[in-house]
Amino acid sequence: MNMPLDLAPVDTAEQIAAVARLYGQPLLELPKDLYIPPDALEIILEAFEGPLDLLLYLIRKSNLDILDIPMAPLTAQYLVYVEAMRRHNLELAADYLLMAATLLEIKSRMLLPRPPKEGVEESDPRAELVRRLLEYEQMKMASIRLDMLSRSGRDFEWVGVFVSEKIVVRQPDVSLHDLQHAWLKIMRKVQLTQHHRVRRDELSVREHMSGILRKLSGGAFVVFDSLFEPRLGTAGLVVCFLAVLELVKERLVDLTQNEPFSPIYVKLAHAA
Amino acid sequence: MLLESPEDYKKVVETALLAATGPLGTTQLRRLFDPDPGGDLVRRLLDELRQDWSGRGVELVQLASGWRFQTRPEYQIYLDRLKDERPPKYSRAVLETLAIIAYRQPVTRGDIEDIRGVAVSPNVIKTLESRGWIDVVGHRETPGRPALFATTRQFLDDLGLRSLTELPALTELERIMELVEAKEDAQPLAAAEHEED
Amino acid sequence: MLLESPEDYKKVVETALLAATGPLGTTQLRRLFDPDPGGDLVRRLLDELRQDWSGRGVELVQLASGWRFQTRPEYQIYLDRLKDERPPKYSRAVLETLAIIAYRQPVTRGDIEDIRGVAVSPNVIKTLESRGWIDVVGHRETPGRPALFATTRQFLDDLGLRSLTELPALTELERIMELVEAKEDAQPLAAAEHEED
Repeated sequence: MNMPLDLAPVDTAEQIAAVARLYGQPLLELPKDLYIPPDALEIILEAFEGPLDLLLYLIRKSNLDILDIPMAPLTAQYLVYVEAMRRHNLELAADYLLMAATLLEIKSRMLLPRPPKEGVEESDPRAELVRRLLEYEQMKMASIRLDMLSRSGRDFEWVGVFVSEKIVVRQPDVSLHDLQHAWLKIMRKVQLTQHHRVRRDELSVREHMSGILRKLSGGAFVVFDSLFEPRLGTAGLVVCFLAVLELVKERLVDLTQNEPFSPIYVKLAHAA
Repeated sequence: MLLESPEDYKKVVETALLAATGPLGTTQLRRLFDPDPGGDLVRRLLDELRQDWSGRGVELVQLASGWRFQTRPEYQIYLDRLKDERPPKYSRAVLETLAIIAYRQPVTRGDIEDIRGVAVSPNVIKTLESRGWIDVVGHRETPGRPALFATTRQFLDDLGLRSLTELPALTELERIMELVEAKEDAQPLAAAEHEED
Repeated sequence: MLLESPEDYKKVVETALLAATGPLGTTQLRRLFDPDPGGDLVRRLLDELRQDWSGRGVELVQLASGWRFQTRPEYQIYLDRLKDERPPKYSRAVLETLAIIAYRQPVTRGDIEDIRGVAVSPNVIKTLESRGWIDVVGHRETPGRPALFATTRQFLDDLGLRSLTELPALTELERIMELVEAKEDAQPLAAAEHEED
């Protein structure tokens, strides 16, 4: 694969070494007439981000004044690279060829001064190239600085503690008003068919019915007296008693008494 | 940055746990340091960290897979406010079922269906049970022994009531209702029959 | 949980910031509380929190889109030891494209190619898009209606910048270029491009 290249000297080897490494080693001095291994060329090509980058490299390494570029040597050097790439059938971006054409055009315009036109100031044919080179170099520098900024994932991490959301599920709020409203709706419907009268005292009885059922939920016999808590007061005790009667009437609880005056036991109806 | 004191090590462990995307085990935490400071030190630091964070909105907890910082449940109500969603709402079926159980308890599902005139979806009951607002207090001795539902202590607490007697009185409600009714009659009854939970 | 002292409020703000998946602005932080305690209190709490956390492995920083806790860079060498893979190193093509979008936005792919003098691979754009650093903000009304790219909030956040004006100043090349371009019609310069150093 290694074929000789009649490559003109590409300045000094260190400059190539600055961008090219071959088999892990810096590409060292290349005497004239020596070939550049194609692998190295490929590496050189990869090292540049495009024709502007290559041109900038050629200018900077030769300490050329970017505002007064000697077009002839620069163009020559550039063409050497491009020719070498082309000869090796490296996939050469059209951008490199376009730049070659541009350089040649600028060079020729400088060699062949055109007759100045009336009233029109002849601008330096290099101006546009210089502008592009400078703008590119500026962005290249900016990209290096951007890369130096602290960056999340590389230089620091975002803090994010686990949210224990699953422990507390957001529940709908229900207000008394909601409940009233729901009840109103029901009652309105119910009134069409039957006539329910639910009174405050009746409700209290039903609350006690639930409470007693809850106390009996174990299924065991409970002493009747223990269902009545003195703290309820007279009215409370009466309501509680009514609740027991209601439960008996609805056959939800069984009352048993083995003999007169012995303790009365209450248990859930048909509890095991 | 050089680590000189156990305090420095603790800061590294804390930082790693705060930035981690999942729980970190002690083996992983030991990998933070070179040389390995040993499991004892790491466990001691974790204990200290747990103490350091007590009384704050975030706590260090140990799970099967390791340690992680997590928010305390009490702070959830505040964190929820950052979400844009409106709080969830119970469907009409749920509210009406709840109202019937509250005012007519103890009632069976059949009772509720009789009153509402439509079948009660098991989901409606489940919603109220899992909220802790109703529970089964017994069974009616009729064929099938249907469960009797009643409201719970928590229902009263959550609604700020001391007893069921503090529920809005129905007599006056019914009077208001009759007034309201006249206006609202335009609303199709069919909507009410629809079981949405 | 009731909030009684400013200390309690601070714990809530701290918890929200620790748990947040992105930066939180003061407006959002005020929403944590009901009633709204006002922006002054929230800003004071943020200042206090920043102080409370100084000297630890995590710091509270103000970014383009709000406040966020992040680990201090000095701790990264430790945190990296827990990672299975290195964070991506971006190629020069990606970084240069990013710089051009950041400093010259909004730009089309053609604009980027003009500046870099080489075709921009779709992969380069995709890399930046999938990182969430750039997105399409519109289309230029020229043939083909090319997409206009700009950097995102997340780009600023990820780089710890509060605004594009905090991007590193461009080199003095700018001035040289102006001399060169003296006769040409100079393009208006964005605010970020004024020489700052």
